[in-house]
Amino acid sequence: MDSLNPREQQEFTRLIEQKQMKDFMRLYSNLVERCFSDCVNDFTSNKLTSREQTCITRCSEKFLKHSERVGLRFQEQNAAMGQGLGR
Amino acid sequence: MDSLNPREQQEFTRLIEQKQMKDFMRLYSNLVERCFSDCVNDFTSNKLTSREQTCITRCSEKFLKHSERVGLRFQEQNAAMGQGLGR
Amino acid sequence: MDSLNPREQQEFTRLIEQKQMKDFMRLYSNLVERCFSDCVNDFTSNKLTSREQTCITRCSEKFLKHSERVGLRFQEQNAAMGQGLGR
Amino acid sequence: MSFLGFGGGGQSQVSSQQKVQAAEAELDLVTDMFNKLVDNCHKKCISSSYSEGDLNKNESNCLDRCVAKYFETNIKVGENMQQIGQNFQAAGRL
Amino acid sequence: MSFLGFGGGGQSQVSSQQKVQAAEAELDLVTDMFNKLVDNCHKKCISSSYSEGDLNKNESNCLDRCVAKYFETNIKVGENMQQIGQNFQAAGRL
Amino acid sequence: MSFLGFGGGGQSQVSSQQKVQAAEAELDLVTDMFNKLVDNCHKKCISSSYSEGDLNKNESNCLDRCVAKYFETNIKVGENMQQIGQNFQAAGRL
Repeated sequence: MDSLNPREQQEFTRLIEQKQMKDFMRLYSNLVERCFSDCVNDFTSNKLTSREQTCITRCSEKFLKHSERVGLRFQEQNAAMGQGLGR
Repeated sequence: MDSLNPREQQEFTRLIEQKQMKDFMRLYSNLVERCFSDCVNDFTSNKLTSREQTCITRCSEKFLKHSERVGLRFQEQNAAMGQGLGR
Repeated sequence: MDSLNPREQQEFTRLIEQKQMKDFMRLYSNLVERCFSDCVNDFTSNKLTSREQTCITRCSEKFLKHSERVGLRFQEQNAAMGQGLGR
Repeated sequence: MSFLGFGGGGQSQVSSQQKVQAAEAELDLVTDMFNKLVDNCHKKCISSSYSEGDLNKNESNCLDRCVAKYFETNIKVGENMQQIGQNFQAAGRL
Repeated sequence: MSFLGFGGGGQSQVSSQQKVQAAEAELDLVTDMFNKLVDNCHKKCISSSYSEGDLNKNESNCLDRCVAKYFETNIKVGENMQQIGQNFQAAGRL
Repeated sequence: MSFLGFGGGGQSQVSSQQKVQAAEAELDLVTDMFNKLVDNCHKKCISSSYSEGDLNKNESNCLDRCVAKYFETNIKVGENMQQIGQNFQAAGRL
């Protein structure tokens, strides 16, 4: 990364912002998919049951806490790895 | 979308056409994958058995009817949602 | 492909090289995912056991041999298909 | 196609490129949701025995309800994410 | 690389950009098919016990047949899609 | 973000476009690894019964170890790939 000049750095920053928007959307749609898949199994009606609603709420909360924790550990490991390799 | 000017609209239209081609290809390759996965399980020969062929034919037909129905319901829900939110 | 002129061919070649880098990275990260998923199941410690390490080594080796063989057969089938269709 | 409100007002000083990119991102989101809907409702409603090529009555009913429930789940998850709010921002970042 | 006939004749007035895009789309399709082939034949043929790093005789035979059958399935699905034809057009659209 | 050594030295005559593309490819790789990490550790550690919204003690411990082991697996696979080396080059090509 240190080999990018300011102009390239700027372009790369714009690209990262664009990717972050996509990442957020992917997170959102993955969350919907996961909680639907795990929580919704009754197709005798077209409304969520209260049991399914509770499950979806917990599933979303737990998944976000899960991602957050994995993100923190990921950063730590990445930093440790950078050091170990002498970078 | 109404905030795009004609020039932007045109670029966006070109982009949509490009994506439609990709969507079609993805549908095709997903269909192959799904029907192969569900229908082909005999690897004692390198030709499809007649039983596997029948299964693939029904699998393709059913999947396309499935996508069509889901597409119609998706449009209805999307439209209803737009109204409910006062758009 | 024969309908691309030299200029277009050159752009297409650049694009292929870019995709090959992505393909390599995808292969790598898929390999990590597959071997982790199949081999690592003990979360009472944060170090790989020797059993898990052996499994990962074999899993990587087998997957690469697998991809290589599938790649060869893929090329043969693709070539045969081109001939059968009179191209 | 605007169910998450992208492409709406409030962005007065964005460039053409950014607007087209936002519209593209929204389109990708809707396409992605549709593809996930197709996959998930296939898993929930379609038997892999393939005794016929038509959708039978049970499958058709199941699909209609599956789409409705997927949309409701989508809304519910969005509400939950707004509540969890700031925690989420941390989680969404690498 | 042209097994679905993209990049072929019949497109006399397309721009350079469109031609390169069509070639790219075709390349993506072939790459995608190859990746799916690798995944699916791994599922069908490779045991996850990993008692050795080499492919054994059974696995090798299974892989060769798996690739052949995947191609045959690809052709068969293409034929089915052409027959279903117009119905399909509706299904392929959002 | 440079754990595979992309974007490093040794490329003296590359264009701006190539450098940004290499940086983008590296970013994509890290993002992809993070997403796979989230998915795989969810599968290994999180029960789908959802009796509560918080991570419990067992889940938290499992996640910490899961991330550490995923990184170790990543390194180990990299080492294996280097050993297998030239065989790999053939396998990586269409």
